[in-house]
Amino acid sequence: MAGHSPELREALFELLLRLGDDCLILGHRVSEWCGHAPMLEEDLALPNMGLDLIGQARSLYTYAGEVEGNGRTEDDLAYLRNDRQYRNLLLVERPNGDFAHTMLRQLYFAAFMEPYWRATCGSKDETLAGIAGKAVKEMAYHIRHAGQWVIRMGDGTQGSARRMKDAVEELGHYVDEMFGTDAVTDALAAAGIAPDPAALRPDWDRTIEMVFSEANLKQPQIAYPQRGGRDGLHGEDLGHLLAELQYMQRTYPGLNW
Amino acid sequence: MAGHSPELREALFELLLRLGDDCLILGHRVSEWCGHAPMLEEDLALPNMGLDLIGQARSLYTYAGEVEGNGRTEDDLAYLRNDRQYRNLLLVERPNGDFAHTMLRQLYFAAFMEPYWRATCGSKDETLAGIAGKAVKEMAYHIRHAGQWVIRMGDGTQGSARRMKDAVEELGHYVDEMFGTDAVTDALAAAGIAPDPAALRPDWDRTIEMVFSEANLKQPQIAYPQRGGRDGLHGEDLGHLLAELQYMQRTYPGLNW
Amino acid sequence: EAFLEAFQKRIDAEEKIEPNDPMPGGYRKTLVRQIGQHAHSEIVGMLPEGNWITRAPTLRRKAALLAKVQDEGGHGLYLYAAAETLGVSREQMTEELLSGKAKYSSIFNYPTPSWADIGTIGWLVDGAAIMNQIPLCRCSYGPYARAMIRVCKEESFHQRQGYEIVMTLAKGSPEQKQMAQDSLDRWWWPALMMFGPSDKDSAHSEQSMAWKIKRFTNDELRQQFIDATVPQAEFLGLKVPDPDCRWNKETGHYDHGEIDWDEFWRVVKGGGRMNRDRIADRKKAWDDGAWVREAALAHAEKRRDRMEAARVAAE
Amino acid sequence: EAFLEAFQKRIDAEEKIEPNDPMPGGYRKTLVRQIGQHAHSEIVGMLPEGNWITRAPTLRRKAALLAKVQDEGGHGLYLYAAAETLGVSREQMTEELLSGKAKYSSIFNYPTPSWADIGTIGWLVDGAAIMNQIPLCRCSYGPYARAMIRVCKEESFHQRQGYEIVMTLAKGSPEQKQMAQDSLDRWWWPALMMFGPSDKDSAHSEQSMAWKIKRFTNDELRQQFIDATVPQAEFLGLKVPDPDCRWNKETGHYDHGEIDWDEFWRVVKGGGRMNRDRIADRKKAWDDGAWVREAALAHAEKRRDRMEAARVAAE
Repeated sequence: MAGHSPELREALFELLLRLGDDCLILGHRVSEWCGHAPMLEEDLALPNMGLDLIGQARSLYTYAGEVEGNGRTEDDLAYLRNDRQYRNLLLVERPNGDFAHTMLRQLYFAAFMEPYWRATCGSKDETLAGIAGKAVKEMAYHIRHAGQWVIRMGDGTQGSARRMKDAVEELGHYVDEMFGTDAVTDALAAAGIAPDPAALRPDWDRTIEMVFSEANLKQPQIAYPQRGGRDGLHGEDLGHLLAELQYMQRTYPGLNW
Repeated sequence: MAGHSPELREALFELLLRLGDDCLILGHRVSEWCGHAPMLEEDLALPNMGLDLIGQARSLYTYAGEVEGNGRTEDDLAYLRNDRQYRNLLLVERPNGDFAHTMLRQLYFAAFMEPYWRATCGSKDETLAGIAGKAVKEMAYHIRHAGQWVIRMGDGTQGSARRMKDAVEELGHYVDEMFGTDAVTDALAAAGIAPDPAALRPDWDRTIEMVFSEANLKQPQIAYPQRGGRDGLHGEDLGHLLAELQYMQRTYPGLNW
Repeated sequence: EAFLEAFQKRIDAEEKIEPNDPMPGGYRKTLVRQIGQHAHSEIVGMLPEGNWITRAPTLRRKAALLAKVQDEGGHGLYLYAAAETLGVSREQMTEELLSGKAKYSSIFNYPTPSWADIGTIGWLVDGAAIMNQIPLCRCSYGPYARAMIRVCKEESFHQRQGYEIVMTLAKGSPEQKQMAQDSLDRWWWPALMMFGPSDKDSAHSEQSMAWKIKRFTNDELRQQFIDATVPQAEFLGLKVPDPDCRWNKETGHYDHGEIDWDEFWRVVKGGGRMNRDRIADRKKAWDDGAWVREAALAHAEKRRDRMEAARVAAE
Repeated sequence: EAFLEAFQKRIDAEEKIEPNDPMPGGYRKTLVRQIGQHAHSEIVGMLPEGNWITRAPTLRRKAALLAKVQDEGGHGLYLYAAAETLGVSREQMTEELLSGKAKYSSIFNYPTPSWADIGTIGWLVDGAAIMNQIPLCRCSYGPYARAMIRVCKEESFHQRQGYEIVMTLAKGSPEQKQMAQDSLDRWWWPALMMFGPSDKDSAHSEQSMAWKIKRFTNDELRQQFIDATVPQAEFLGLKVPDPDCRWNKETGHYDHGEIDWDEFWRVVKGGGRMNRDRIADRKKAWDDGAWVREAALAHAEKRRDRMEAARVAAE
């Protein structure tokens, strides 16, 4: 981070929040399955993925706090911002739905983040490169695990295939937002700190295509892709999630736990 | 309240909290149906019952604040106590379940509160008698409305009869707690302020028997009735309910809304 | 021909058309579409506000919100009843809503992420609804006109209540004021869109005006709304998010900037933030409730059979 | 006769019994019951702690809790695998759990209303579990003993973590300290009951001791637990909710008050606070997951068929 200009620091802070929020919210969603998964193996796998994501969120928030330089901790950033200040993708805040929705959401996100982190391993920002080095392996595992389930359910029974198709139809609306660019991503891409999200689309398409061809699924045409998460414009579910997530810190402010 | 001894005031405060918590929590539960009821008529009837209960809660809390004499408002009492400080019956905090559960829960509670308020109309405490005078009519309506639904579902289709039976089996565990007595109820009964809950059992049984005979339902034998709500020993659902209920007040303390 | 002329004469004489009166097919169809759409809007409109019932910040606000959402259900009920006088059943209309065939007001396809939105919806959305609906109280179709009289009375209560919520926030802490401004920023343009496309692009307007189903054009009503609302925002110390919005001494109205009609059509066509969630919610309520409705029917039949049997036995 | 004697000799010689070894029906049955019960306890045990995953007060605690609950699932997995070596399938065991035929540790029928309970469960419940389980690492049945070694290692990590949570609260604000004390008040007696009925009322003990499935009596283990835990509570400045609990110089142990065995049996027989909710939760997960398990099976079959077809075609 040393040597970044003030503008670049600001962009970097914003990026770290976005990525941190993505990881925390998806990690939270995945953790909601805990003890309620369809089989014991998934009662292990889902918290495992949740842990990867919450671990990434912690690193990202901690670094965000350093970059910002106002002394905010990982917990300040996670627990003391409201709905409108959260920067996560709409995809990750979508309710769990059934297991088909949950696994497809995981695949979509991981298929984006795996190449994202892979590119970030060469970041000019060493701290971010360090976070990426660990995260890229985790995301590769998420792709494998979720991808296998998408294949099993897509090419399973008639009922499971129908559910997979519903999930594809539903979550398709939230795909494009991942690849969105703006002044923040442009500045960081130009500075060699973080990849241009738009450039990762071919990678993502390849991964999804590979899984979908085995799963008998097709990517839908989406007339009106949804965006807004990066600007803090969320759906109605996020507020309820935050009411749970933040309850203790809001009720007992400023204590050690 | 003028003229009550300090011990009696303390008992009265405790009673008002208990009743207020019952009304607020059940009102909250019922309000969760809003916009999701099985038919439009119930999208009106459920909020209507919720409104009755929340209205009663407000009167009870306001009076509780006066009796306590520490300046606490209805909102202080509703929004700034935690799970362990809530005094409601376990019955009212049970999740909505299906429509059969919701209507049976409503019937059970109203069939208790209707004679409770009826007896309280003659309370030596005028404020409480005033609250009772309004509430008794509302509870009579809840008995009618919920009772009709219990009959329709119990004597409807095979599927609805099975669901009604499940509800009877499940909620039966929470019936006895309504009639529980302790030092608080004894003191207030002796002083002519509030009825002895145990004495209302025959009334309750009569109401339920009347409904159940038309609904083809039987009261189950319950080996181990559940209690604890009056001592702040709640199930795990209440904490989640409070996280929602209290989120705004916890997040933005001390503001006007 | 002669019938159409006679019908138009009745209309012109401000006579009310009643359910059993003869009426042109197009008149009936227009009314069914409009009343149905209006009823659906009330029903779907319960959802964005219902989102805050469990989190309302005080008990007073919680009760008021619950009562408001209940009123909306009530409006839905009158309106379905008015549509039923034209021979279309509630089930049929519900199925058209759930299949996406029937529309509802696009405003309800925006989410309510903040408590301030509850105030803003009352203030702007109910405010705009009233502008639209007051002329409908004189609509040529009797049952619709009478339903609207009742609806309008309640809506203006909601509108004042909403304004009062926003005022409390605007006069509150900096974060409350910020909440109110943010909410106004999000709802202003969608509220203006509630009056429908510009007159030059409005498909159904002319015939509806002739039939006195409609009495003002979309743009006229929109201008009325802006003229009424901008001073209210100023009084609250809030800023309407339109840099071109200013008083025009010559016209005696507020000017306003260009409305983003692409956004309008996107939402109408199902591409809004909440379109799919709203329909999914209603569909779930409807599907989950099927067994309850079936039970009620089955029970009613059993009762009828038993009463019939008792009657026969008594004879 | 001779077989039983030979078997007992192997046991007495501390030889491990392995899955394919001959074993008496009663030995097998006892083990299946005990391992199954133990596995179910891990699975059901995910629920009371899982209740706080979405509300953990810091990210560090959230991650640790998630990891802990995941470990419990892992223990369930090893234990089901150990039971499977005795010829009983996981499906069968799951059905016995859901039907209420198989038991699980009654401690999980108490609710977790407060965050402090997450600490207390680690400290007391995992602490008691370890006391019970350390001797099982030397259990005569090999697969069970080996599973327990792994389980015990993780449990002691959880126990330390739980103690650390309680310590943070006990050293925290007055309301945090109060939370910790309240939690200890609620969990102390149920934790003591985890060791099972008093030796004089324990049905399965003697034979289990002879078979070296068990190595200490319930009361011995309970006393060990009390002796280890009371000083920890004192160190935290918390009070064990037993007025009769005090150090006895003569016995070299802590005395303790009478355990409420009615409460114990009530919970064992299904009358605890959370029995029905726990089973309902597991049943819902199992039922809702049926289609997923079916899909996985169907897909595996399709794959096998395709590979078979490819093999045939290649020949």
